[in-house]
Amino acid sequence: MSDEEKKIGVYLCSGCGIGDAVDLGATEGIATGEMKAPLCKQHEALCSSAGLDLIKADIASGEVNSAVIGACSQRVMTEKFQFDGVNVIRANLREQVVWSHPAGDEDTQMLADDQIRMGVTQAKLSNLPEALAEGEFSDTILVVGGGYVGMTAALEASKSGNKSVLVERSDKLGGMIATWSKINPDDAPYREPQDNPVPALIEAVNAADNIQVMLNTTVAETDGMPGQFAVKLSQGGTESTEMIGGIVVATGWRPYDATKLGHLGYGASPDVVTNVELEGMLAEGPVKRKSDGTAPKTVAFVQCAGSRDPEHLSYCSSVCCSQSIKHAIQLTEADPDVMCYVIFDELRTPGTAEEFYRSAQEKGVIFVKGKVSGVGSDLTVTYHDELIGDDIPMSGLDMVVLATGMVPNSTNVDAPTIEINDEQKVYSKDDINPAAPITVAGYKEGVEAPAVPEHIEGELPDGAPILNLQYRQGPHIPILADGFSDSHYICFPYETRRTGIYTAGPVRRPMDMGEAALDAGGAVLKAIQAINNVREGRAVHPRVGDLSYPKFGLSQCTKCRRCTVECPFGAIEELEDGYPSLNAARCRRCGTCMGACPVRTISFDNYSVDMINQMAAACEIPDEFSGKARILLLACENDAYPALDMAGINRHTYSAFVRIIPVRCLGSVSMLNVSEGLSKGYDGVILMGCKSGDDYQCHFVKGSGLAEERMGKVEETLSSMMLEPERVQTMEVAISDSAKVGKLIDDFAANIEVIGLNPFKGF
Amino acid sequence: MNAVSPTPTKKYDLSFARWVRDNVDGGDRMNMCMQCGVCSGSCPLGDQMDLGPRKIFMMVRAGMKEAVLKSNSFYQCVSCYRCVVRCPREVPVKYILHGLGRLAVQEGYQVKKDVANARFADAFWWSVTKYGKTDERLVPTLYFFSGGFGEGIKKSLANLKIALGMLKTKRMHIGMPHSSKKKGDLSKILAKAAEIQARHEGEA
Amino acid sequence: MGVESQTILVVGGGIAGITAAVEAAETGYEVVLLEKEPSLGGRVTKLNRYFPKLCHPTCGLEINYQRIKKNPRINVMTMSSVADVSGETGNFTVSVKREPRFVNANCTACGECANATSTEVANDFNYGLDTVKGAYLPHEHAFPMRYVIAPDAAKADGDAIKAACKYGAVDLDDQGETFDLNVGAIIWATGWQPYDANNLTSYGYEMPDVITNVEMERLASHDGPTKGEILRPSNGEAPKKIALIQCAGSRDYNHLPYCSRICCLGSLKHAAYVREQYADAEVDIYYIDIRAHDKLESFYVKLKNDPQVNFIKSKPAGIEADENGNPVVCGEDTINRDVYATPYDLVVLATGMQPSTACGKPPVEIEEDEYGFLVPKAGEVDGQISAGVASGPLDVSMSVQSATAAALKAIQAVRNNA
Amino acid sequence: MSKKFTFYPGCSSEGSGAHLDTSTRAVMKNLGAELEDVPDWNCCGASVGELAAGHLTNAALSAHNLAQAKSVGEQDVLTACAACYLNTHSANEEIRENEATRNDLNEALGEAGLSYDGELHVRHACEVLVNDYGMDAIKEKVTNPLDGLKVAGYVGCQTVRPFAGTERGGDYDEYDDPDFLDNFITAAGAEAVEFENKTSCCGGSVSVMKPEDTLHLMHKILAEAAEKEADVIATPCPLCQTNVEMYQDAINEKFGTNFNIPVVFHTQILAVAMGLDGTKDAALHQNIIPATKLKGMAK
Repeated sequence: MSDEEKKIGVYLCSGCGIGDAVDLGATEGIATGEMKAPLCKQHEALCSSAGLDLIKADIASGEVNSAVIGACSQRVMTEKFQFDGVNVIRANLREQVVWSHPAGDEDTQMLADDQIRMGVTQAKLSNLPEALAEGEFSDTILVVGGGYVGMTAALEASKSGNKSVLVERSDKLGGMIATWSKINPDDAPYREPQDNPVPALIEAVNAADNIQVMLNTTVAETDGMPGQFAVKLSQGGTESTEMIGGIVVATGWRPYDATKLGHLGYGASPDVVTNVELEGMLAEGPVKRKSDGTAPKTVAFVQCAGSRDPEHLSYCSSVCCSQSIKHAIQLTEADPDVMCYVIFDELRTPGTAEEFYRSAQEKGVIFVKGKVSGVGSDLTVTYHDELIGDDIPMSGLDMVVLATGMVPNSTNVDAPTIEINDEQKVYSKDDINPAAPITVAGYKEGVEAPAVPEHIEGELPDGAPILNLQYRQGPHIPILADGFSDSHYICFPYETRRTGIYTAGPVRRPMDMGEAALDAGGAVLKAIQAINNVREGRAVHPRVGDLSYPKFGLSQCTKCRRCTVECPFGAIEELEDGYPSLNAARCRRCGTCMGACPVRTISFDNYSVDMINQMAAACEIPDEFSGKARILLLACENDAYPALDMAGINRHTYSAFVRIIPVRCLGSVSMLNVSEGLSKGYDGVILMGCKSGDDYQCHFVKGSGLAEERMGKVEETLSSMMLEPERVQTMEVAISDSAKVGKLIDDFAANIEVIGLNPFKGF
Repeated sequence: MNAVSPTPTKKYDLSFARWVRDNVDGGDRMNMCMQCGVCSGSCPLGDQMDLGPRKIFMMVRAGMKEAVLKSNSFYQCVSCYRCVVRCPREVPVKYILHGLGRLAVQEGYQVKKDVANARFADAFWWSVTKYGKTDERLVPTLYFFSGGFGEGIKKSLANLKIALGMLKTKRMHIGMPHSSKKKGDLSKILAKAAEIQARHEGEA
Repeated sequence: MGVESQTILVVGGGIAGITAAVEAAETGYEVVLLEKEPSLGGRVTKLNRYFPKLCHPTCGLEINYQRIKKNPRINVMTMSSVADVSGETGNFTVSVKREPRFVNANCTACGECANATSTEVANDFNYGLDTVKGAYLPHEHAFPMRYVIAPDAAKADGDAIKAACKYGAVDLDDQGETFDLNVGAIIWATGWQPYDANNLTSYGYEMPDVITNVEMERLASHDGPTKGEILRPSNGEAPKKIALIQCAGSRDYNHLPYCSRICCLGSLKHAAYVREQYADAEVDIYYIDIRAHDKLESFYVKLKNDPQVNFIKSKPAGIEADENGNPVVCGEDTINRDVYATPYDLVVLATGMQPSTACGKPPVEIEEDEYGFLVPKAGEVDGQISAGVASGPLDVSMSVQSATAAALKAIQAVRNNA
Repeated sequence: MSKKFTFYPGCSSEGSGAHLDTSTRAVMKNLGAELEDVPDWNCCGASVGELAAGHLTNAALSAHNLAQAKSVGEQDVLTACAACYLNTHSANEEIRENEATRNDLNEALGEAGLSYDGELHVRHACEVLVNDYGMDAIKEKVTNPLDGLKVAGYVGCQTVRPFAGTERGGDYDEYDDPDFLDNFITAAGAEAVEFENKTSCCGGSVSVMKPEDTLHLMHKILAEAAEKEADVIATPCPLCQTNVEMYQDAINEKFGTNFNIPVVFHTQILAVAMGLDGTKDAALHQNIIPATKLKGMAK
């Protein structure tokens, strides 16, 4: 919409103490005068029906098609201040002005006026976004992996009315547990091993008319984007291409390589077997010793065989305790004379699985706590019993079972590894460091602080990529610590960094079958959801429903490739000619590309580098003799901005010299915003965002980290401008820092006072 | 007669655990122990026991028959039942200790002479079978002397004042012990019960 | 049987309910989200941080609240609970009971009502560790951001409060109401209650310095009774020696037979809180088994590396008071056979999770296990699904998993019959 | 309330616990209960019977008593002695619930032409006072409130553990901090001092055998009673009463204390408060350490 067509209405609310704290008359003058807004009205409660009617009337009469609401924060009354076809800008006069600054104060008034200046400017420089959704969309869900999770996913999709293509690399469905005789209980009363559901599942899958099963098949290539993936499937060499809407990766797990467990006797005797091998033996009927075919009478299970061992798997495989319990129960029930010993370090039967543990004890299975130091060829298991405080040689055993753990199939180990370049190794940079120490206040005298373990650089596991993504950022779904597939595993466990692609089951975290079945359902829901949203051009998590998307002004593009490299979601590709090209449906609208671009060629309909600059510039900058500093605060709207709002809700006060502009993510902040701000006379610039690095809390994974990186480079810019580096600072805050943000700002302001105001003022 | 448990040829005899499970009262619940330590921690004399119930249960699992049956813990049990009511796994700790204690004597791991409870119990049982009741004069006296004459005198004297007090307050009487009338019936019943008990232990 | 309604009812506005509601709505379905408290968030809002990232629950909740605010398909009803259910898949009639809030939708959260009342009431948000004004915003991140008036305050200073409100938001005649909803499927996400520590008679919960894990979360929270400082309730001093007692009720036939799953990690987190605040503090963790499954193991390792965090494999037998009333933890150290009696400045009982449905049965025929967890099978057929801790002792990420899966089952239920 | 019970006095009733027996009968009678003794009763096995003879043989003792009790009628069996209650009640429960035990014991009882299948319900006198009568009924009978008497209510172990909190045990109180005894005391008009060691163990039969191992346990109990300035310790358990009372000299010797605290039964206190005869009913003459203050209050 051009400026002529734009009819901006400014609405000032005097409610919630705003009218008492600031002179809205003066503010109105600035809106209509200096800012040339054609219309400005006041009301004592804009959110009341009367207030809303006032606005609606102006919209209906065609007087207004772009509204600036000078009232409360954009975080509240959201649904009330939505008007079809109208670009609504919220100027925060309540939480961030009158609730956090003294009433009737000159500086508070100046702040309120600037909020309106910024609001009107934002209205001028932003438009209602138009959705981008071109071409045909597919409802089909590709499920990779024909095991329990994959089949469950395919069936869930089927029940939900979505066609699915179920791809299995082997020649039959069923996966890891296809032949297992029994599984751990998931149903009350959680006491007995349950029948293996897989055979029935296979029948159901084969019976479902909207599931296309493809055996001996791997994914050769995945291109395109959610709703429009072009997936090249290779079935025994013959390739076919499917149009796919969403993808569920359920490639499951494989047992840890027991040949690496020589210290636990593997290989020393044929009667030292792994838990997975025992499953095979149980499937064939009564268990017989490999050595002499006799039935074992005394069996020891060695837990954590490989798991929870820095030399092997640093994590806990979650299911081995219950699995050994299941095995022991199966053996004792087959022959009551069989004695089973489970040697554990920590017995982990969380939740209702505790009942399974007790059930085994009731059946006579014996549990001993200790660390196994060796298993002899005569099957003597020597372990240090911590509860007896002695090394105990457990002899007279007929069989030793090593409870080996789960290794995620985040690659296809049967196929050759693909070389990738360093830029594509995101996992090692962005991954959580499992060994990172917790922050402590310190150690008391005489106590030695532990050595800080280095960041574990995640090495890519061998094998071919599961999906072989034809993405600028590499063929893999990012693979994180210990080789598990990406997932934000607390709040939004299905979110990977590849939009429309969801991992489920043990490939993303060791989990039992009950949990894995839920995981399959959840992943399918997310896939369906992604398809439904991208079809309308809407963003998916976390900016759900956002229609705006980055537009590239290629005329100025220098082909520097920063946007394609830094996009956290691999949404931007490079064309042969080196220009960037967006796959809109992969994009999460965080604006990291916009912040990356050195020449501001990337912008959104309602969000741009220029918009932020102009908003900052619109504020009145008092001259250096006024003694009034101005600090530009670019606040991440996910955590920092809410924290600032909550400071207001708690009526915490802080310096009124600060001018706050919400940004989508610190990743979207361009260096130009900083330099521009300083050259316009701001005395300091704060970038306030989420925690980066280990245990990052950035909603777009890399944004706050990138901001820090970029700010590292700002120093030279500053020195070239003859400015002190302290004038620019990135601050990590959490959403719960409402009590701290004020102090952070005040300290910064105090420091500005020390180093003096910006000499560029007035230039 | 009681079934004698397998005599370990080695320090650790895996079959012992199952044997205890099948032969000691409450032994089947013993296996429910998850080694939390609440029993030993709750025991009034827990710090005076060499092993304490929890560790005994663990050692039984490890098949440490001799070490277990030589423990002093069984005879430190004051039957306060704190362990029983607090055990998160409903293990009848007190009963198992008494069961093991009896076994220890039976199998000669404990010399009766050195085991106060065992001697006291015998004296007590003597009175029960003879009179159908515990005679509070004879049981202690018998018990005191069961440890040898010298100790008997010592203990008796030590308790003389108490005895006198009891007499003064008519809480101890002079004359024949109280006795149930149809003692014959009771002894028959007890004999039969003992026989059945032995039969079961034989089966196991 | 046809589908009268494709609306999905989610009972319970904690992390599971919110997730189920948002995921279903963003897939295109109408959702009614019912919460019995005045604001959403349930148990997680009362947590200071999540393990293992030590990030703040409000962070994820903020995203979810934004998603709700922008989604016209979600209808949030607070202070409301299910009174009765009849009908069948695709056509349930649910009678909803709403308790009086005495504040209507006109509320702007300006706070004048709070200034107008002198009545103080127990602060539920802080488990009654402190009090709030009788007219209050449940907490700074409350959604909906709307005040509540406690019945006592409404009685005591109703008129003053009403007079103070410029927006006609105070409705002293609010009697609450009961009304019917027609829905196609029901997701029970009714969550959990902390197990009542008063039942642990040997653990001396009556002592001021013996608190529960959920209370510890409030002590450590910036918006808690101590503004985030972990202090001894008895004298407000900084604790130097802290005991964290695992399985306080869980894994115990006398209390909760199952393992509550979250307590081990919760206590590891509490150790981290303490160590973050006090350089000289020592933390002893009494445990039976440390159940840090899957990747959470790394969090356990981190704490084990702290020389001032000790792990003692022992379920304490009791907690007694010394002559000064300080808690003394007594028991047997199972590793070295020591019978200990160790005095502490602060003892935290890691009480477990009890399904809310074990405390108040839902008014409906639905499969339960012996602990009171709701375990309906084939939810897509019978239209009733359980999610989150209502379905079993789960941590936050598993609750979200189960809630997302539940949303799909609910969708299948209403569309299968379409 | 007139109610009939079959009463099992137990061995101590004829010796160390004679005053419990006397005062219990007096109080129950005063409350309108009719007690008929188990004919030709025998010992319950106490704490060591099992150790001496084994589980089944020991249970046979109770089986015999119960078979005898059955012959009197199907009314509940009442006992005032903790050990008697424990053995008889658990044997009774086992006979009812465990078929094998039931058959074995009946085989044994057969020797005397007797049989028993767990038809009866065995109850502790304290539980009956709480559940069948209740504090109000007791208060009604209190004609001689013991104003100014400070009592340390010492419950001990076996009266409440392991059955007081179980359904079959009458579920009348809890294990660590039971209230019923304090309630009796206050019902009697006396003051129940806050008593931490309420359910601490006195050493039970081990105290009889090896007091040297357990004197410190009794010392703890007496020390608190002294610190709380209790005029008297009240307990429902005959062994507790005897131990805590008769070892005071030994304790004084070992710990350099000078305790001389009377230890009485709750029923002695109730009898006095109900205005019954101090000697004939309350049997106060049978306390080795005279409960002088309580005596002074007796009618």
